[in-house]
Amino acid sequence: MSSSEATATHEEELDVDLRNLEWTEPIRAAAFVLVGGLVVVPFVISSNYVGYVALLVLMFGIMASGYNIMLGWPNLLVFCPAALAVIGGVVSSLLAIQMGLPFAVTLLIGGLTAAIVGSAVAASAIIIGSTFEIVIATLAFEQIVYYAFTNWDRVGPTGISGMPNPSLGPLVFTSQVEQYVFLLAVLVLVTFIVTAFDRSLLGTLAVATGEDEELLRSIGYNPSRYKLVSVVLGAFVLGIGGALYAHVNGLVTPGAFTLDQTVLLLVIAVLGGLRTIYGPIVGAVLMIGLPEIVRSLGFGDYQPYIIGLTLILVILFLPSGIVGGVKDYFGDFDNGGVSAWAFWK
Amino acid sequence: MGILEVTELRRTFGGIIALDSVSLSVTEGETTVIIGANGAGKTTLFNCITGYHMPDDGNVVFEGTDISQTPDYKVARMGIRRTFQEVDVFDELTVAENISLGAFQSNPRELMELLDLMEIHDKLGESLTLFERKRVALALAADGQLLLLDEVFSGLDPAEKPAMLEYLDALAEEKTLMLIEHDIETAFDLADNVVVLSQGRVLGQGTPEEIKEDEEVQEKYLGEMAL
Amino acid sequence: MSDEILSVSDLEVSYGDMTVLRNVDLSVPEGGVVSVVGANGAGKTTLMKAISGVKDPDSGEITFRDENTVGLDPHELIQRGLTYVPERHTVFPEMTVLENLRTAMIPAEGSNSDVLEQVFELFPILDERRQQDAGTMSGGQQQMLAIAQGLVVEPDIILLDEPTLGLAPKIVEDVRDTILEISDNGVTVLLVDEKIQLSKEVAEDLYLMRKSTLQYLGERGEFEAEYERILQETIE
Amino acid sequence: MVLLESLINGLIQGSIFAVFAASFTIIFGVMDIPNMGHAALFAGGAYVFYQLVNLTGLPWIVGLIGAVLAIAVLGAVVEKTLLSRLYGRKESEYVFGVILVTIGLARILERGYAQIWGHAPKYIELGNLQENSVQVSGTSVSHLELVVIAFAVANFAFLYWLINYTDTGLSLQAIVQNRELAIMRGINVDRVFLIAFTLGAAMIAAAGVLNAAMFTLEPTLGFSLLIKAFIIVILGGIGRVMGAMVAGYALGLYEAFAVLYLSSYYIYASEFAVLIAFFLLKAIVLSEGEDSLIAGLKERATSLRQGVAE
Repeated sequence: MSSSEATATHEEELDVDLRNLEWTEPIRAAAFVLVGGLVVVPFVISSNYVGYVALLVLMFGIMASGYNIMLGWPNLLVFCPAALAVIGGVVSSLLAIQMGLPFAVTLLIGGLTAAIVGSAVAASAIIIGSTFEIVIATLAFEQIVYYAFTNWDRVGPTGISGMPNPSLGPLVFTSQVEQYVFLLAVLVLVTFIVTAFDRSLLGTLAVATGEDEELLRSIGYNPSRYKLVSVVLGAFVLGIGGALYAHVNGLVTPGAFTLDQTVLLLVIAVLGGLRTIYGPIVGAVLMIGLPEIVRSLGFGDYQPYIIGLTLILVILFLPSGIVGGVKDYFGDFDNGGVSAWAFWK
Repeated sequence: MGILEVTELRRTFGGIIALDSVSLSVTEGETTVIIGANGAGKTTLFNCITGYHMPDDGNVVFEGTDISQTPDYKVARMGIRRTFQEVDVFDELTVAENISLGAFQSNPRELMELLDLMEIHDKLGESLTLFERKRVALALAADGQLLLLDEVFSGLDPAEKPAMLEYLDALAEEKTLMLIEHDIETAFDLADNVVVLSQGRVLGQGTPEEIKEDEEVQEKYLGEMAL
Repeated sequence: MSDEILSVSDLEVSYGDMTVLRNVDLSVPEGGVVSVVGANGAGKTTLMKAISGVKDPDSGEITFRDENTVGLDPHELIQRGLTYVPERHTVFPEMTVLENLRTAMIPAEGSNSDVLEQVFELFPILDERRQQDAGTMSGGQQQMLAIAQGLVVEPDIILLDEPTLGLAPKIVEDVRDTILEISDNGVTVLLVDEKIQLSKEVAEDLYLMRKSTLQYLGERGEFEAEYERILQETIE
Repeated sequence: MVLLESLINGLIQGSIFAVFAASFTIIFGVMDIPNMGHAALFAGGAYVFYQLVNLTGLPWIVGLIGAVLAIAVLGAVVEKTLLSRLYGRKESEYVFGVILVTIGLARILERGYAQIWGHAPKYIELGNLQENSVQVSGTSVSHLELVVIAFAVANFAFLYWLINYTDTGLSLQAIVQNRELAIMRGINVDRVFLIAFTLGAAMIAAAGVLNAAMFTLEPTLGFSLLIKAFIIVILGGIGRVMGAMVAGYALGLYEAFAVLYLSSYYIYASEFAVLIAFFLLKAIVLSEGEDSLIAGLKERATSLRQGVAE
């Protein structure tokens, strides 16, 4: 009954509700992902190739989860997730190589840098307002980032290589299966964060922002704030994802993070289902895994066809994505629209 | 001094004068009904009071504070709430979530009981009937002291209307209401105070009896409004 | 009653959950002027949109020249001789007067070009301003242009939606004269208005629209008294 | 001398930009469709030409007509089978859907080109237009370059005629100015959409052939052009074909002269930065109740700060 305190100001209200968040939900979601991920471990060990694909799935799952936060909740069609990810990757790599900082630190700083750039993107998006213009402006921004990195002698067209493997204090993750477990841990954490965000008042307000800003203002909230929070949080996760990608691959080039990757992240998020917790993971499994299976069967590179067809078919026939679609039919799976702070609990 | 004092309010859009030196006063606890034809400036008046539009000139004073240049969401937090003609609710949130979001000072459960929404507390906004939407919209607006309600009755069945009247009566016990209403019978039924707007100007203001007797309003206006 | 050109029976129209028209019946005899009055929000414009094919009704029949026209698009109705002039003197602002009229003529393929000259005869003010951008004209002139757009397709019936809304009294007289002239030329007029004044002067039959339903008040000479009676009843 | 050369380069590049943007804006302005697949249609026209002329050996004029027809038909099919399904959706979903569907289409087409004709750059011959040249004040201008400029001029003359002197053009204008009124006035919107999309596709196919003859042909050659088309269309005014022409030539000239002083990275980055700045300023200037730019900026900054700090 948090909403009933007559004297509660807006700010206290928010805090009270966030504190009252039911942690069981995010924990359950995180555990679900953890168990699912661990089940795959034997396959990862069994084959180098499966391991390689599994690492890609995890990294794109992380990045797409971050992207989904800005797309799904406040419905902001920001078109530069690849730029935000590459910023995280480049910053983390440079710090590790040139200053010798430990990975945990460079990873965080990479994420934070992406978040700071994300706040500028969010501010611009808030000012610009029109969906279509936001798409174009962020698309242009992504190109600018690409040109800037390509032109910068520290990065250049060939990118950065030679960064250390991911590590955590004394633990260094060198083998495929070690890296898999580490990435899985990060994905579990991200799932936890996304679920907590979804169940919090903040997440609900972000949804409300995406739906009807005018109405939200009329009941005393400033929608700009929730757009900003969503984009910054999403950018942070994207930056982390980009940094992980750089260190796991040992190479990050500006050319690897252009519109193609943005479209891939978009199709992962849309196929899985916007504003769902597991959607980006399901999307990543399908959009990374499926083309690899097709390729391993000797058909050549069909990924662009799969991406293109998926986009068209999902938009025309399954607008709420796979997880979203399942949710529509079966109800309470994933985040079935029930918030932990709902007052009668 | 009323809870809301509007003085010499003026607002133009391009070359069109939507409001032309509109002054009116709302007394705390009373229900004020704004009537006027299509394009008379009723909704623009609501928009200027609630901060959706900044007036070009003139003042809006709420409980002694000038709010004519205050942004909408702050006006809402100060205690002026509104509904929209399009009956906006959050489609992707449940009824309970909708109402919890709107309730800073009131108890959401009491609001839901007041408006008979407990039964449907877990329905999503998009699946509501019009009458349910109207009640949720009313609950979203009910948290303030001064409630600006835009055409609450439009589109309702004859059978639903008395229920809506009861809800408004219940709200009026604690709140100050301002309504835009087309149906003149309903308007006169509800109102302690009637404001007649015509082409952006106040044509008359007073109790329903005074308005009915006002020759000018009667002649120029009431005839057409009645139907 | 002379031959019926347009009839509506048991029409129901809604936007989402909001039912805007219920059980609407309407009959328009050929060659006359029929008027529908009623307050803002009663559903008059929705009725116009339903008849002209802009908005599909939920149920009911609309018969124009013995053909059920429900489901036809506006351009198909225009080709059959039914045209709609929306409210608030809506024209294409960045086109000249001439371009506005030529645009309106597109659906009536193969209509003769004399019709333009006839319309300019009816509206000398437009003739003078053929090359002027419509957006720069006064409200009254734009209203004339909007009506002219309806006439260039040589309709059998023209639907006028609040043609005097927001116009000065002098211009209202011009609009009234125009309506009478259109009617004299054999075009049936279905007029919608918030106030009864204009209808008192031009309409042969009057309908009253109240709260989504339509009620026939009678022929000219009868309907004024009936209107007053209902008015008094409502005020008291 | 250098300046004259730059001027000519600017005009040629500007011609391509202008035609690209004009064909883009016909679709965009009339149908609200930011066709992200436009660049793929651009490359498609060139590949069809390459197939017909370089590989099959038909005369180049047949190749050109074939390319235009093929891409026009493709455009019509896309409009009828994919895009028309989205028209009924509400506005935000429509924009989202159209962008994603056309992006998906672009991915499929670009991969298809690569699979059929390979990734390697292709050189296409347009008769012997490339070899022959004329001297203009000591600068050599190839016949092809003259053809490109002439094509652009003819293209805009055709568009000017179409838009101002035909029923189709009036219908296009009517829909841009007020779609609802256009429907009420009996414009057959479905048909006009189909015409607009087909016309835009046909124009872009011809431009693609010329561009490929000027430079080289690769599956993704049009993408940077696509973003530039956005810049041109937006600066020239959405739905304004002649605005697109002026802005297209302006951008072409800017690039031709800027390249004398700046590396191309900076040039492109500066163009995109201008685009973003334009959106920001437009949003501020156009928001109601704000009369001065500075005051508007301040207000936005305050609102943002409150959003963050409160």
